[in-house]
Amino acid sequence: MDWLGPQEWTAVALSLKVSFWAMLASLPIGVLTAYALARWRFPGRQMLNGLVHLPLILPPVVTGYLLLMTLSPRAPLGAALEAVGIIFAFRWTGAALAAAIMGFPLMVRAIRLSIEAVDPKLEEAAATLGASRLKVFATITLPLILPGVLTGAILAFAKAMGEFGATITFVSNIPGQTQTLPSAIYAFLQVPGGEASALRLVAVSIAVAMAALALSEWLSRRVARRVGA
Amino acid sequence: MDWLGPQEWTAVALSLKVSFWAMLASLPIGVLTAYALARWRFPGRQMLNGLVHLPLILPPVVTGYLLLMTLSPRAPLGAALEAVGIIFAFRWTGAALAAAIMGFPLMVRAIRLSIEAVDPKLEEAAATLGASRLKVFATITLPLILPGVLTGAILAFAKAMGEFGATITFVSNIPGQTQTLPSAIYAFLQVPGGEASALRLVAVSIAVAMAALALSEWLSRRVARRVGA
Amino acid sequence: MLEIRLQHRFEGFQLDVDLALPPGLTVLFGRSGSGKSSLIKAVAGLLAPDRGRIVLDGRVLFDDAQGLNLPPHQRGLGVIFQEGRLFPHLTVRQNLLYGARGRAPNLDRVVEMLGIGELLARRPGGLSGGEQQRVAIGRALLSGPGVILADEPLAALDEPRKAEILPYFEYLRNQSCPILYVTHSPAEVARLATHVVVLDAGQVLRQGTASEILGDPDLVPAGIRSVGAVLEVRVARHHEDGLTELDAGGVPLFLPRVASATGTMIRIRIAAQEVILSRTRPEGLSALNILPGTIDSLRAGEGPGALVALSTPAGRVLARVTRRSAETLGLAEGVECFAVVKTVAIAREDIGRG
Amino acid sequence: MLEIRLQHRFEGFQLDVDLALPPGLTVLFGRSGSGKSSLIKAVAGLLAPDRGRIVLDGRVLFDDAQGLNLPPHQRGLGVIFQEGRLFPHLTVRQNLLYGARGRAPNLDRVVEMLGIGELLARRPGGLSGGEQQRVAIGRALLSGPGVILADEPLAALDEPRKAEILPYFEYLRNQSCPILYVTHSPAEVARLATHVVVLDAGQVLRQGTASEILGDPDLVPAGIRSVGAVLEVRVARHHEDGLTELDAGGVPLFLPRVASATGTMIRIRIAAQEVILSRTRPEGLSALNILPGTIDSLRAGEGPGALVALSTPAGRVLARVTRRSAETLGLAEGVECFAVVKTVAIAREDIGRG
Amino acid sequence: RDVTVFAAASLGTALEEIARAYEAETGDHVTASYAGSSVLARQIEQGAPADVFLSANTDWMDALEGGGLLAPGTRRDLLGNALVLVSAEPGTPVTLTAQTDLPALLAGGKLAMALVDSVPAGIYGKAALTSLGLWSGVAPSVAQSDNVRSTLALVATGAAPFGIVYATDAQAEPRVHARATFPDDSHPPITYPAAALTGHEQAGLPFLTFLATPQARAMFERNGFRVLAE
Ligand SMILES: Nc1ncnc2c1ncn2[C@@H]1O[C@H](COP(=O)(O)OP(=O)(O)OP(=O)(O)O)[C@@H](O)[C@H]1O
Ligand SMILES: Nc1ncnc2c1ncn2[C@@H]1O[C@H](COP(=O)(O)OP(=O)(O)OP(=O)(O)O)[C@@H](O)[C@H]1O
Ligand code: MOO
Ligand SMILES: [Mg+2]
Ligand SMILES: [Mg+2]
Repeated sequence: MDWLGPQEWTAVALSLKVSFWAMLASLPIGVLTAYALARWRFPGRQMLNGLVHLPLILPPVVTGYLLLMTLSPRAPLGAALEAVGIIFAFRWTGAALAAAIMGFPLMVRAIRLSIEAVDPKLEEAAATLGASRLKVFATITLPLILPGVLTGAILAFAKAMGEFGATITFVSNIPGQTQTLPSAIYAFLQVPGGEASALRLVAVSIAVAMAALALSEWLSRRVARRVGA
Repeated sequence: MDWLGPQEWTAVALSLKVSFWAMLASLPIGVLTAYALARWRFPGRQMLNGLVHLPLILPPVVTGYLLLMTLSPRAPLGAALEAVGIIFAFRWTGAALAAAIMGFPLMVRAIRLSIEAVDPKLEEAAATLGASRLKVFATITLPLILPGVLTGAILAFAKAMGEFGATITFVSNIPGQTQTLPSAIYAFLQVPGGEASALRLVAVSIAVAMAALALSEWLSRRVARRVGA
Repeated sequence: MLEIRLQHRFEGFQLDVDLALPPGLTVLFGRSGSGKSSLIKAVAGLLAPDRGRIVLDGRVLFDDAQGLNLPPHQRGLGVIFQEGRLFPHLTVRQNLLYGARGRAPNLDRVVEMLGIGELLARRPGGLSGGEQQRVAIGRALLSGPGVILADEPLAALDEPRKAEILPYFEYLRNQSCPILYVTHSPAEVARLATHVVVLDAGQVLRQGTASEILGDPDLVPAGIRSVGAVLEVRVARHHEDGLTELDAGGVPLFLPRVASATGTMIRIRIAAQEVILSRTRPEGLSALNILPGTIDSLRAGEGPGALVALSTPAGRVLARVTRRSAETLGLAEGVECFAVVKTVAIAREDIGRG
Repeated sequence: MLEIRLQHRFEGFQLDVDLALPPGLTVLFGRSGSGKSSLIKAVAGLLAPDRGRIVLDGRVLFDDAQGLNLPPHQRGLGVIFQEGRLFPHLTVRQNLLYGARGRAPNLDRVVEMLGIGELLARRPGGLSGGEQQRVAIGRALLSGPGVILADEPLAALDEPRKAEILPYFEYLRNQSCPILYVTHSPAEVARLATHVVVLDAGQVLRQGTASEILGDPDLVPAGIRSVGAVLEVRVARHHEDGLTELDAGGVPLFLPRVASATGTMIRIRIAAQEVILSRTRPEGLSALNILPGTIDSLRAGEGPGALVALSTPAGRVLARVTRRSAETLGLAEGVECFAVVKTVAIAREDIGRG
Repeated sequence: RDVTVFAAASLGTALEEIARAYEAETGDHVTASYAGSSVLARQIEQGAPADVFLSANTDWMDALEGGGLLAPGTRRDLLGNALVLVSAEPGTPVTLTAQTDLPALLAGGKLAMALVDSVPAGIYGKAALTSLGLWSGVAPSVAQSDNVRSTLALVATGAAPFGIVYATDAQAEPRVHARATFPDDSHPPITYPAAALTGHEQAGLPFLTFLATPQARAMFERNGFRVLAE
């Protein structure tokens, strides 16, 4: 299309990639964390719960700042990770990490809510049929919490599409590498006369997110129908 | 305490007030919206769903701009509201509005998830006992979705505690009026060497949010016990 | 008067009934999956049939032609669901009073009858299966309904408990509260039913009074044991040794004490397999009840049995005997013989006020 | 051999049992709320008792002293829950095969017996109450369990369906699969039980063989109708007219065709209220079964009845008669008399393979 | 060769034009990351792969210099800007002296500024008002934004009747009206310093040099900046 320049399209593509991977990579951890918080009693549970919520509570810039301080090549952890080939700083992977962390509390909360609504009697029944904890989880719990997992995933994806503060603070705003849609919008908004361009990007952002939403609604209707009658 | 100046304490108090009211005022609308999205089929449902998610998808600054553009005294809506005495601009109420809007998608999603998990058979049973739709909602549905409402409320509160971009764009930063914790933290981070002061505020912010979290966990355990055995 | 005409399709199942139910208690009888619960739901307003019309005492509850579908809470029904459906967040007491609108003058009585006094402060979560069912019964009864729809209300209860609750349904039936009652138990049918509707695969197989249906040897929806005669008899006297004498068309019958007053009409059921036939009046038997009669018909059933219908002064009595006995005794149409019924073989549950 | 010793407190309810159950089918019998389901759950590993020890064939499932509590999936049990508990997101077929680990050689047979062939592709959501219960039975059976725990498995089923499923439980019992079975139905007790445990308010009120328990006139947990004798008899001959002749200690008894082969021992139940007594051998009655005997004891019960225990060549037989008849006939200890039992009054469900 | 430029977000438009020109001339590829100066400076401290840094304020450049992160001898003050008083409604020019009755001008409304203690435009604005003796009178009415563009938006939407922003921003927004320019001597000079980063001289220097070419100067000026470099 004409009305977006190549750099803008790059930002759109990057945002999609970042959001998709942020969502996908955090999903298993999110499910596990939600399960642990909902079902297990262990020392440090309240701590974990607090930690999960932290990115929601803190101004995004602070989260970005903390990420920068711990994962930059100059920080011990960042250096150690870099030694084994895992680099987040100033890469799209870092943008995905920031987005994933920002969306994590939303994802975990949604999934946890679903887990708490699962009737333990069904899990008990599965156990009496010889299913191990893991099999019970995979065949009973997980399918039953699918609506929650879907909600969690779409929230994480949407958040990732809109995340700005933590991302730009952590991985900067490098076109093609870390310039996501929100960063690009920000850049336009910082210069005189950039509003029109910013609005075009906002429109793209909305369109993408609406498509994702519609997809998730459709999926969850399918899931609901399966469980329903 | 010594390590926070009076202006910081004002920011803490203001953030609490803003977050509390943002949560409280959006709760009834959140429940209604969630109910509508979960249970009713009406034209424009997808639109409403999209609209609710918008603040999540858009960079917060954009949300702030949009608020500013619709609610400023020059805008028709803003002028109309001002005529009836409702003023958001540069007031703590505006900060609460911005925070409420930013937290709205999180709240609605959590509540909607709970509503979708309510067994309609119980609602049917209540109806056969002569309960009108409204009574069924108030006496059956609402108590049963309390965990979701609680989750939604705590998410909205936490988000409000951390919200920065939309708030400062919409109502700027007026100490005692609209300078919330995140604005204060942001200001400190803008100057070289301001990190230590920022971190002190971050600590306060975390402490408040953890207390709120612990409270919500305790409440939801009580709710769960009531429903459980 | 409850008129139910409806058609509804589920995948692989078609409900198609046209009923006009008289006042009193109508039992819905039929095999698992025959559509009993679906019919109940349609009357309750929880299932909108594809087509049809439901009218209760002149009030139209549903009519697809008029596009009318009264919501459940305006139908004034008390439904006892097959699956309990108690409100998990309310105490037993709150569950019981949910539909009562603050007025439940008979709370204590219902609670006592159901034996749930000790559960009032508890929540349904930890209740036993039978306790849940009892609370569900109480909840429906206490809502002061105009019609009761009861879907296997006693299925999970022990016999003594059933015996305590059954009289209450009789009482309600006689209070002219129309009742639609699903059960698999022939004893409950015989005791309670004013009218019986037999469903089969969504169709009405047969309907009629309890004696018509249970006395029909062609119709054994609940198995062979449900065939029997239902007689209307008058309470003649209460004897001091605990027996009640009944007047069955002039013939005296004896039963363990019946609670009804002398002079009232009651209903008893004599299951076909509990009747012994004799060509001569038997002497020296412990059985006190002997009805003389003439054989109306004798039909060989499946298996080694034969069903004998006997005209007696008390009415038509059915006896199931072996073909071997029928031959040995020379039983045939028109033959006179005697029906021997053990006193206590007239089961307690089978006594109902007429 | 299943040893269950356990104590558990709920608020207002205390379960305290100490049982050693022989192989075969043990029926848990008792009023609503007496602790049957709780006991089942403890054995299944779904309720950790406060104190106790549960040992199955030498394998310790639970022992609070050792701090041992085997998780349910390692106990190798098949549980049929009182409330179904079907998996809502799986089809009926997937539900059935859930515990089968891919091998269910008897799937077709079980599906046919339960009459759920047409439901296989459906999800549990829209199933009728009885359909759900049947799927739940199938699911437990197909998991190939070492022990079956069945909590009122047939409560929601119609009589013909029960009659189709009962033989399968008999078959399982005779396959030496231990079964713990909760029911409120005396007929099921008599037919299935190797051993009966009567619970009352969490305590074991009585335990013993089916004949001991059902023959005990002091113990009427399920109401008066459950008193009766259970006799072990030999199948003597299958007659051409559809009757099977049994040898009851030398006395011939006749029953509608029994499926067991000639020579096998089977169990029959004669309910006390279905027996007529006579001082002289009765002639010309349609009842084919007459057992001579001597009165062991005669006890007046509550109400107008009396329970007479009779020693016969076939074993102890109980008869419930009115006190009036007892007096008229001059019944007393040591008196010789005849017990008349109608052929078909020996109910089909009461026949079990011994 | 590639050159990575970290630049204050407000330089975006101008720098993009210059980057295209530089690419056309050298065949090099320019990658620019625009964000707040504080953000970029911290990232550079943490090892960000930047070759050149253009800051909107001297403090952060000083901080980097103190940390030894700037290639010695490459720092220079590149651009300057002016501070203007803008209003939502058109009106007569305002003369800014100690006598100016700003509160009367505001008529109960707010004066929009960037954060007066932390964001450069706000810091300069506060300094200017202070030196004019107007600060204490107006301080209670100041609404602070996190950046100049939001400040401008507050005025443009009419939420605040007046605001203090850079001349560059005021010039491009048709909905606001410049009513006065603050005297240059009322505040420290507004300078945008630029420098190449230690170890990145090879990639950074040519671009830094290009910024001083007449071609680049013209582009900056067209966007309203004053070019300070020689
Ligand atoms: N929502 C539904 N979707 C599909 N089929 C349904 C649905 N509801 C009921 N059915 C089918 O309709 C038939 C009748 O169901 P119904 O519950 O009325 O039976 P019922 O007579 O109450 O049986 P039971 O004695 O077992 O409770 C069953 O075969 C059932 O599977
Ligand atoms: N989790 C619990 N909390 C409190 N009380 C409980 C709990 N579970 C069971 N009980 C109580 O223990 C008693 C025994 O319950 P149980 O379910 O074992 O009865 P049951 O014999 O199976 O009865 P039914 O025939 O009605 O199913 C009941 O009074 C019940 O209310
Ligand atoms: O949490 Mo933010 O304010 O979306 O970056
Ligand atoms: Mg049903
Ligand atoms: Mg139970």
